[in-house]
Amino acid sequence: MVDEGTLKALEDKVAELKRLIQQDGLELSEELSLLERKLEELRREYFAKLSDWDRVKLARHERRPTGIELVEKVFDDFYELRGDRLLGDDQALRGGLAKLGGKPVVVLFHQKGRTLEEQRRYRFGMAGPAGYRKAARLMGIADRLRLPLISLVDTPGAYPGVEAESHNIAGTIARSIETMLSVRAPTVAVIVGEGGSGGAVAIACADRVLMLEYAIYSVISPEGAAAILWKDQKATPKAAEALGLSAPKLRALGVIDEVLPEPLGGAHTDPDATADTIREALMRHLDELFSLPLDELLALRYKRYRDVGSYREIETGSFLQDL
Amino acid sequence: MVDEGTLKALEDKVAELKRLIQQDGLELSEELSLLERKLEELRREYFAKLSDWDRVKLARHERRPTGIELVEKVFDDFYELRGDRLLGDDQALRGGLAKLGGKPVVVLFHQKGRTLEEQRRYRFGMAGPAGYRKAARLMGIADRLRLPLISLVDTPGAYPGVEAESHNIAGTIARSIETMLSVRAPTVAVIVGEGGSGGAVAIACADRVLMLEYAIYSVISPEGAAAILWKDQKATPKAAEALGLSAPKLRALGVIDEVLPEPLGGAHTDPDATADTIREALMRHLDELFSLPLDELLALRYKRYRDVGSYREIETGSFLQDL
Amino acid sequence: MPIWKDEKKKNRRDYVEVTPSRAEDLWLRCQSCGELVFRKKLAQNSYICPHCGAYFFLSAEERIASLVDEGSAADVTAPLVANDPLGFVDRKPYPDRVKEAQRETGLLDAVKVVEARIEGHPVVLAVMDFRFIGGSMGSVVGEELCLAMERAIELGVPFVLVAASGGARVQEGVLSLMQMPKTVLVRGKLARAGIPYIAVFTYPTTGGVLASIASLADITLAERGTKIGFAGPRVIEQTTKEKLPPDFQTEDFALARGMVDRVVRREELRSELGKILSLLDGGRYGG
Amino acid sequence: MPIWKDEKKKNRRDYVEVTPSRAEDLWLRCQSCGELVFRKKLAQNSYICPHCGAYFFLSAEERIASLVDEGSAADVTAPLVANDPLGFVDRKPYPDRVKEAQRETGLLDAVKVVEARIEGHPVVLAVMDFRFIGGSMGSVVGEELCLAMERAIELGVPFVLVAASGGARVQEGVLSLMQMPKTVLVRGKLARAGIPYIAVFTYPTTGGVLASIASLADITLAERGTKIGFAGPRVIEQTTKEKLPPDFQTEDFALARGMVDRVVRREELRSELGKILSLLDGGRYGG
Ligand SMILES: [Zn+2]
Ligand SMILES: [Zn+2]
Repeated sequence: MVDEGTLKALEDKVAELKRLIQQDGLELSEELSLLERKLEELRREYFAKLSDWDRVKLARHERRPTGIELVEKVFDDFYELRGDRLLGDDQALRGGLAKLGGKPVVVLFHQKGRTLEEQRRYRFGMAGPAGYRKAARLMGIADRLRLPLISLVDTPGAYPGVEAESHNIAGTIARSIETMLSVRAPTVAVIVGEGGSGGAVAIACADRVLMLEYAIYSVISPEGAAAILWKDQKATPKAAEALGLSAPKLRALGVIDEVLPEPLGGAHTDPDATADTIREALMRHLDELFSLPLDELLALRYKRYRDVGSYREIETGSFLQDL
Repeated sequence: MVDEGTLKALEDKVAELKRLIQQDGLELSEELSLLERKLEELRREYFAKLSDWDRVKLARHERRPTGIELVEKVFDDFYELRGDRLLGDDQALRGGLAKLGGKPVVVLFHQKGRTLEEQRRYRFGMAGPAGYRKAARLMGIADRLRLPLISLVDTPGAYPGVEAESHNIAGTIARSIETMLSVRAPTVAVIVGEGGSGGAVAIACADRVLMLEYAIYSVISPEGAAAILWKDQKATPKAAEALGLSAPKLRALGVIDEVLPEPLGGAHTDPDATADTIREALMRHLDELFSLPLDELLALRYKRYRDVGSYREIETGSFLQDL
Repeated sequence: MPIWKDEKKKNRRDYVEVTPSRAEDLWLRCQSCGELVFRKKLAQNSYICPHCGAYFFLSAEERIASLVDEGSAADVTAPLVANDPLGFVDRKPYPDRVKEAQRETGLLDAVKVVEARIEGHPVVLAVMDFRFIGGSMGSVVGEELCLAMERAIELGVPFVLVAASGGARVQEGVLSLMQMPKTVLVRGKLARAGIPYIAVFTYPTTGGVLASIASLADITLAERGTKIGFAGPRVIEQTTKEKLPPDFQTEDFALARGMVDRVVRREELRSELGKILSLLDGGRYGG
Repeated sequence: MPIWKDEKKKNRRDYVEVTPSRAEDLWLRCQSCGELVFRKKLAQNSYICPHCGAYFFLSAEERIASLVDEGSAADVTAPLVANDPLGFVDRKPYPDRVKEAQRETGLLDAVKVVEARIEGHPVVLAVMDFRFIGGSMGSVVGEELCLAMERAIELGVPFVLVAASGGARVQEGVLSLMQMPKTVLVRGKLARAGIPYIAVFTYPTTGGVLASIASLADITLAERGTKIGFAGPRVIEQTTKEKLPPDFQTEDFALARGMVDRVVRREELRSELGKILSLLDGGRYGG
């Protein structure tokens, strides 16, 4: 069975060959095309029977394009805005103005960082109170200026720390949700990597929620679920399966509106194509939303979130007998 | 000429006599009435030619009733609410729910403290970002629940400190002003002691602004003005005169709506009577404001603050010649 | 298991039990002083040990009884039962877990909603029950809270939420995460209708419930002995290697940081709510 | 007098002059490198010393020239002059002070308002002038800012404020304090009209101006070398006996604490504003 280690080794080899051909002008094109065919084959095999745990690993892939990389490819311009006007500027959750198809938009995104130093500085995309307050501030700009709000979600979750708890991280997430739901302009969220729990939902309460094919969106990390529910770290892949965190499953549940296909091999194998897909989808959904008058837009949003959930009504009498 | 030292000495003597009579049952009522007559006489003399600097000293009088003392006397109940949901709870600016004439209200007030320990804890009524954020939070409750908002202002100013600047004290004052101006219910502010600059105006942008007779309201402390404008600390009384900080002068300017008379000798000589005056005035103004429909209330508020200021229009041509 | 104990003051009253008792036990043993207490007697005393003052664990029903005027509560919990949208199985299938919890608690899910009076004031009161899968918020809890708020709007009476929750209902996946925007949305409707909303944080108020509906009340009380926080201490220590302060996520920690309006002893909770409700009573501005 | 100098980097470009020059001088001496610079040449270089990169002091007029497209500015400052509501006399009468400042600056008061274009984008631009009684906000400044915002609403173009203020106009007493709610009020109208508001903090942005209109922009830029704070360092040290950090109330201090969106070098301010304005251009949601 192909595993991600084999894949990665082959990917590295292909990359190395390409480098040699380009840099040193070596005549290795035959070897390259051979390897590329092999890689393609293995990928097909691997992606044909992708487990949800494989998807988690893809969503967390070290080469997966990060927030800022996607933002720069998806949007025509990006002008970063900083600070929550009180606590500071949290670089784990960034945002600013941008253009999309000639239209001004407000963008929010988690930033995980690629290098170790970046990851430390961005705390792997785990934002704290200043981050969620900044998010709410930028949502306020979108609201006042009637600019569409677009968020790219990629976080393991909100930052769990003493400082964060001291500044009411929970309350700042609640305010972020409240503010996002009240923006008087179209809102679209795209889960592009990890959609980790409250830290994700804080900027994902949009009119349309899209999701990259190999992104995940989950109420808890598979590791956390394994520890709490299975009391066994080895149950992590099983937990990933159970949590229903994959894009197709969430689409089936109606939690997300559209799965955005990734290149075979995942977004990191072709960030440009991935960005193109995101851009095309954003423009399509924004076009639809722009055609709605404000009261209808808000009514649809209200209905979407008011009605979410899965339960059934029973007759209490019979229920009590059942127990 | 009578000065406040002579007055205070006599006040202390009267208090001592009263104590002796009550506690030890000594027969000193004749001496007491003699002294009281003398005190009354001196007070009349002193208050007849009260300078603005005298008023400053009265407004800062160590026995002047503090915020919480007035709140407990003016309102039927007071239920304190705490915290800004982010930074902490600033006890220099307090607030909560209360009743006034059977009607629920939201109350805000600066708290200076009486004992040294209290003064340290309350920073002499100088609130920081957490205080002004709490104020805005409570204004939000008044807004949502359509409860009248009443503020009692008594502060030397916002707290000037590194921590306060680090958490954007200026921005929190601006937000407090913004929030107070948008409360969808009647608002009344009473300057009861010191109305010190931005720290005062942050909770004083009301539909009606009342002022105790010997309270002050100023853009800068007389000491500060003396230092900056006169470059001479001895000019402080002169600065107090120049700044127009007294209730009658501010009434004449139209900045405040009503001067609430204090007992002869100042609020501290009869806190109960002072509280009665405040209560009566609050109820009268609230009655008037309650009779207005919301759009009219907000329109009047808008007009009041849109039109405030003193300037004249000129013909630019002639102006340039004048220079 | 004690979760709050003021060691310095040797104050046994600050001991809180977090392990539910079995509903069928008529006598309960106080885990603080070891005495056996008659359940009925305990109920009359807000479930506070008459011997040592320790707080016993409260079910939703017991909590309601301890807060509302006798005989005033009408159960309006909607007859809703959780589906199993994910076909979730951990060590047991989710439907079995739900059924077990139902059997144990007599509740349909982790919240009970009543129309009642508190010291004479009519309210819609929603009380979460920690016994039911850790008071976790899934689709049913989310819907019940929304229906409760909508009922409060309809009746024009204050909404009171007694929170007790470990967070989101993991077994419903992202659908339980969605209960965060859902409840926040309807809280917005409540606010626009000018209906007061009072939250009481009891043991424990954490995770997704704290990061949505619970944090958005007009007035927030914390019961003495509760735990208030977004992330669990173990997660924090594992992720950040930080040493946690001794009072971390206690009610006093929250009060000092401006997160709650008051810390209230259990025996005073009812009168405290009564005070607030009476202060909100009377002619508001109708302009 | 230098107010900002990056000692570590020995970067002379970070030197900012805060003493105004006399308008009649054709040649100005750079206080950083000592060179004499021809004023016209300086103007073409955003008032940055061509020899060492130091920032010269900017009047409102010079600031406007450095920001807007050549020939695009129409002065729309209302012909308003301060009254003397208090009959204020310190070392000299307030009316004399005003007249002096008018003579010195050619301005009616501490703000100049123009309709102009910045890199092609129409704006209403209000620029404060620190030479005019320390850029203090009295009745005239308050009214001019309100009129400017109302003009932006009327024209449907962004409002840009270049702040430079020591705070409230002390000589007008509480009336100048009242300019805080006044400007905040009209900023609210601007927001409801969906008009973008960009603030630029230049040396210095402090006191009552910072605590009202300046703090409420959608987007806030800080010019390199500015000073941003509510209370003066001397007041803070006297009141609290605190030792102030070396970067206290600098633009980097403000940026690190989330108070501004960007720190921008003077030579980039115009293109930076152009970028923002162009990003706000185009079809917004009109639903
Ligand atoms: Zn006991
Ligand atoms: Zn030079």
